Amino acid sequence: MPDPSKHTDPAGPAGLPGLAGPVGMNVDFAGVHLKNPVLVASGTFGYGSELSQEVDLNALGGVITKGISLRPRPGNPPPRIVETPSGMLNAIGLQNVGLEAFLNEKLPYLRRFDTRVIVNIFGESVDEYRAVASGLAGVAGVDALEVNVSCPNVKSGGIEFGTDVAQLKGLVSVLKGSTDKPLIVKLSPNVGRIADFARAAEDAGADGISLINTVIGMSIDPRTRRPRLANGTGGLSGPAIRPIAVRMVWEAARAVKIPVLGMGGILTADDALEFFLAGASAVAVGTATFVNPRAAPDLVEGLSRFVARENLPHISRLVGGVITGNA
Amino acid sequence: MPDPSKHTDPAGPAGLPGLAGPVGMNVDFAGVHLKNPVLVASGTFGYGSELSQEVDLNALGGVITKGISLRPRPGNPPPRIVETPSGMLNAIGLQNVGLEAFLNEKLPYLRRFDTRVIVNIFGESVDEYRAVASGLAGVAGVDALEVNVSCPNVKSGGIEFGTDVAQLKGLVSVLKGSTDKPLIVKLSPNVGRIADFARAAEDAGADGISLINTVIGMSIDPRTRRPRLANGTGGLSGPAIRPIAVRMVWEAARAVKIPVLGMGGILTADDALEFFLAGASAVAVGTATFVNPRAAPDLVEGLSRFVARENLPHISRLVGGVITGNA
Amino acid sequence: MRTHRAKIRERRDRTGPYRSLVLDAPALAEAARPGQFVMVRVSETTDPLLRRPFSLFRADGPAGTADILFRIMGRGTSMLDLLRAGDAIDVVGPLGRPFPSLPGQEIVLVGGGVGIPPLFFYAETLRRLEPARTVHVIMGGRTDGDLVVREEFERLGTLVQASTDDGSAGHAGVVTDLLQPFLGPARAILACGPAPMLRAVSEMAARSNTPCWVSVEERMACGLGVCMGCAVPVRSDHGPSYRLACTDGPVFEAREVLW
Amino acid sequence: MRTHRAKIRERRDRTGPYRSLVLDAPALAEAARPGQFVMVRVSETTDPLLRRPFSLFRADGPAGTADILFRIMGRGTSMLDLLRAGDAIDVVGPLGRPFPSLPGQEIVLVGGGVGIPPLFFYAETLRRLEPARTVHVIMGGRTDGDLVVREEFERLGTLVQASTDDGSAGHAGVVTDLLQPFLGPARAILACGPAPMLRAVSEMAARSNTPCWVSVEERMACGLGVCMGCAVPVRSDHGPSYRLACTDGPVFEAREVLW
Ligand SMILES: Cc1cc2nc3c(=O)[nH]c(=O)nc-3n(C[C@H](O)[C@H](O)[C@H](O)COP(=O)(O)OP(=O)(O)OC[C@H]3O[C@@H](n4cnc5c(N)ncnc54)[C@H](O)[C@@H]3O)c2cc1C
Ligand SMILES: Cc1cc2nc3c(=O)[nH]c(=O)nc-3n(C[C@H](O)[C@H](O)[C@H](O)COP(=O)(O)OP(=O)(O)OC[C@H]3O[C@@H](n4cnc5c(N)ncnc54)[C@H](O)[C@@H]3O)c2cc1C
Ligand SMILES: Cc1cc2nc3c(=O)[nH]c(=O)nc-3n(C[C@H](O)[C@H](O)[C@H](O)COP(=O)(O)O)c2cc1C
Ligand SMILES: Cc1cc2nc3c(=O)[nH]c(=O)nc-3n(C[C@H](O)[C@H](O)[C@H](O)COP(=O)(O)O)c2cc1C
Ligand code: FES
Ligand code: FES
Repeated sequence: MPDPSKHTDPAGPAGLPGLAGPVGMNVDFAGVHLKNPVLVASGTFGYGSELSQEVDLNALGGVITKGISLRPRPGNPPPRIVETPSGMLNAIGLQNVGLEAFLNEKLPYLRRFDTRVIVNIFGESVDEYRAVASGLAGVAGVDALEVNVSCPNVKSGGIEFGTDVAQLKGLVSVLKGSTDKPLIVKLSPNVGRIADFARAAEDAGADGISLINTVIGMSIDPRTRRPRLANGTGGLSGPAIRPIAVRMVWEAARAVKIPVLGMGGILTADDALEFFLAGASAVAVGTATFVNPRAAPDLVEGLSRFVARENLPHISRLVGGVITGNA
Repeated sequence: MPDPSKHTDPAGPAGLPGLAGPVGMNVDFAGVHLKNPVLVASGTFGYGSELSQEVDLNALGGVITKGISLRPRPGNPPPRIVETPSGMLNAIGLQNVGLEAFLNEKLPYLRRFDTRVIVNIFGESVDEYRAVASGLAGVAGVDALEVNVSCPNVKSGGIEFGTDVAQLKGLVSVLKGSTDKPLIVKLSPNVGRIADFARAAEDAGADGISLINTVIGMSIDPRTRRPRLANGTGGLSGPAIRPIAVRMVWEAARAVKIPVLGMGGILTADDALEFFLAGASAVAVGTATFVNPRAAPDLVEGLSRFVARENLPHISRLVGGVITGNA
Repeated sequence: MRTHRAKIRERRDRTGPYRSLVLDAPALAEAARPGQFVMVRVSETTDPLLRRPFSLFRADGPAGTADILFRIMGRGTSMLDLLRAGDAIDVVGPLGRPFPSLPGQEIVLVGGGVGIPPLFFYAETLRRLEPARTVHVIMGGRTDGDLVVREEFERLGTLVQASTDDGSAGHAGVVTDLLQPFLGPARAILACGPAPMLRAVSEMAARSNTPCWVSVEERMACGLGVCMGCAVPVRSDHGPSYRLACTDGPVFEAREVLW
Repeated sequence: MRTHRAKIRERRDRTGPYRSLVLDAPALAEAARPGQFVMVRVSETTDPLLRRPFSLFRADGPAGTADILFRIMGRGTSMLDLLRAGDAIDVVGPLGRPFPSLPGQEIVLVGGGVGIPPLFFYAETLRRLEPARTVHVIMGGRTDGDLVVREEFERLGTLVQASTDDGSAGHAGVVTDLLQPFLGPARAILACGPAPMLRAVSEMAARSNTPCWVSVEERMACGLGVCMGCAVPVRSDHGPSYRLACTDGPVFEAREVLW
């Protein structure tokens, strides 16, 4: 059973200036005070400015940026996306502006809002990860780092950091020493036992974990006989993977004491509630934003309504509350 | 690249009495001559007699039975199924009539048809698996065994045979010594690197592999706060998982020389073609039968039409034919 | 072959959230027996993926029509509600075991909400075959809109009593409040409705030695006996076990079912 | 706010598999510029999941209407084809950068199939602002049904030439066969259609120093610049790189694009 005390601090953050959210929705996640437990997932909300006409960032618990690497990356050739039943595959190839341009051109915009900024980072070697983390250390306006470990370790033969417990531990330990920011480790679902990876992240010093990243998939066009993505394989996201995500959040949350950020196919408040009950202290909206640009703020409203309707003193009361067995 | 010679024998089986299928569709799979490469997946077609009004079994390459254990099993309490986006979760709990009743009451019916019968087997210990395999050894009308390894090894702490390379190898070696039938090992998708498990099965003597079994998932009802399945978690099947299945078939087929039976979310001929191109020599139809009871025979027709339209000498020409890179 | 592409001949708004459809499906209409059901595909896409089970509400062999009556519950039934006369739907059936034919006995039909349609089919069929047989109907629901096809039952000449939770029509309470006078070995109960209702009816029947059959609802993936998804806990010679709602049922002898 | 719930005011069958919809969407109609597009949700379920991009085909600010014209291609467009006047759809837009306004020059619009609608919007807008400007239209398709809105272009007073692959209407061949007489620095080409056509047009424009803009089609998940799915390979100061069709485009200077 998850330790409820780790998930939130109902009394605390409501008192912080500028962080008052709707009653009972504020959450302390891995040392980051969120006005509500709804974030937007990395890679599905750009750098935060693109949807300014549709989404008031002040309404969100936080924004997780597109993954940032040390240098800019051009990404993969098109086609980069293909629709699948109730989901989509993407092979963006981690296109991003690079650390420097992020700090100079993207972060200042995000800092104008009363929301938390979590920077998603990645690299192709431990050194590159460390360089990005160091480059963000002490930077005002960056509230936490989310480490995307679904990236092949080029130096050690291309095995993903996130699919090897030892590599994951090593990476997280190094990063923990390179930053003053809370460290959220984003787990890959492409593993056998997710609990092992959750524990490895915790043991190595992670302040929180997030999951799930996309599930590796492939789609082939029988007419051209080619993969529908130029890259061959891609990452599956969207409602199709929600049952997998809920199960993994449930398994991971029971294995660790650090808080869990749940995501994977969330469209509506009902979907998000599955993640809270499974043990997530906060949730992120990903692919849903493509379908409904206002998916994240709509989710905040939907969850507030649920909390009110069920007369819950605080949304944290749901965390890990799934009733299994015949209780 | 898969070895095309392993996948089929275009000249051979067409000459066998009673096995002539539509031109260019017959396949030699792991030593089993199939009149066409379309089977029905274990657990989705009962024991073969239930759909006699809708499906002429003579039209199918083969029938894979519901998983059989040594003794009858009652299965899990309801609810056992729940719909998810483009998929479903099931937790049937491997309900089955047991080996003896299968031999006496179910097999005789199947033997009346000109189709191949593959018996799906499982157990909770190596001994139990062996007992089922031995009980089927030499039985006329049983053309091959498919080993469901997604079953916890009760004796060794409940880890699934199919998610631990060493356990998988051990199990397959033992079974190889207990039966004269071709052995098809059905891989679990709930692992990190599927290629490792494919190779382990091959090394231990498997004649073929089949994949994917269902992906573990969970669904929670926010109103009751209980899992929607009485069992808590269940297996995800249907179109939602197809991109995962195609990717895993592609990875597994490149790793082994033995043939691959592909399944996971196949509804139509276009879906099945993805599996052939990814490296499968034959395919199985699962959840689709629930949506369209005639899904399997319709698939045979759809594939025949494709082979004819594309002027292919034989469907095996597609196997592993996905073009990756810029060729 | 139990798969049919059926044209909708007529669509009707019933009370409250209830709708009925008359389907052009001669083979289905010919074969259908009261208590059997059909699996209806509500969408041609993969979401929702699975078919939905509905009891047959009527069947007219000579006319070649089979009817269903449904309540708008969730996504699937909302999509069905969009269909209009002239549209075609994909139906599998008839499936499952029908209610028993019970020669001679007075029949007591006990139904709640979406459990009412198969009882109407039973009553109508019996009226045609044996116009003189006494048929009692006890129907219940949350509110008066749930007393669907009450008038049709009355027009058939059955003796109808009704209850509603909110007292908006009939007795304020539940159907079992009305059942007592109809118990006894000379009558036979056929019941269909929510599980708590069926359990209560079964218990009253058992105590009073009234023969009783219930039609149960369980989540179904295939409706055909191949997925083993629709397990119903039952008493058997070797202790508790499961039977399949779709092929062993949906109609079971009440004393067989473990509630 | 670029999200709109738009009522369909009118639906029209066009030639062959083409259809058009007039949408009640005042804010969209007011903001729309030729070359921009909308993302349309074709289903309320999760299959198909993603919105589909369609160019704006017309917009009438005062009337509060915006139109799209589409070809039935696959599942999404087949679902759109089921909609009727009175139904409402969920639309995001206007999105992307419009075609440039090109004061003074003779305009040459080159379009193929589903590339024609945004060119019509351009021509209509220009006619309103500058009735005297010379506008040439070269349209192509596989067969005569693909020469959609040809008559509307003629009614606008533009000078239309057409080609079809099968020779069923106009010149038997491709649009570039007709383009030669219209090249040169004094004119400007705006092109929209399949990639091979755009590449050929771009090359002819480059060789002849004709200013040229192309509107490209790329698979889009969001249309909003947040998924980075719609990469278009372009020349840049630091060598080849990618720009986003949805926010940097869909209209690009032809010489920028790497085919
Ligand atoms: C043998 C049988 C006969 C039935 N006959 C009728 C009938 O004649 N008329 C009628 O209106 N309904 C009938 N039902 C119930 C009907 O199948 C469900 O109401 C329907 O499937 C709901 O679909 P949905 O997509 O609208 O709801 P969903 O969105 O899937 O679910 C909405 C609600 O319906 C419940 N539900 C969903 N599926 C089932 C199911 N298979 N069984 C029971 N509850 C379910 C869920 O628990 C949920 O509360 C019958 C069910 C069975 C098993
Ligand atoms: C900026 C832009 C503007 C467009 N404007 C129009 C327009 O005005 N009228 C019109 O009819 N079509 C237009 N299209 C193309 C239109 O988006 C596709 O035809 C549509 O998405 C197909 O959806 P579907 O579900 O019917 O097809 P699917 O079943 O998804 O696919 C069927 C076929 O369409 C192709 N296709 C699917 N999506 C796209 C896409 N995003 N871009 C290109 N090809 C695609 C596929 O390769 C496939 O061959 C435009 C596309 C873009 C990117
Ligand atoms: C187009 C796209 C781009 C993504 N880019 C990143 C990324 O840069 N870093 C990362 O950690 N996750 C990335 N993700 C994964 C999402 O953050 C999220 O974990 C995943 O999509 C599951 O959630 P969803 O189903 O709600 O989309 C991306 C997902 C999509 C669809
Ligand atoms: C209801 C149900 C029961 C199943 N039972 C078994 C089983 O007994 N043994 C087994 O190996 N696989 C079983 N499976 C897995 C299927 O054979 C198949 O591997 C899986 O469903 C993926 O294919 P699909 O998406 O086409 O259904 C079952 C699947 C379903 C849906
Ligand atoms: S619903 Fe599949 S066996 Fe009953
Ligand atoms: S479609 Fe998402 S960035 Fe262009």
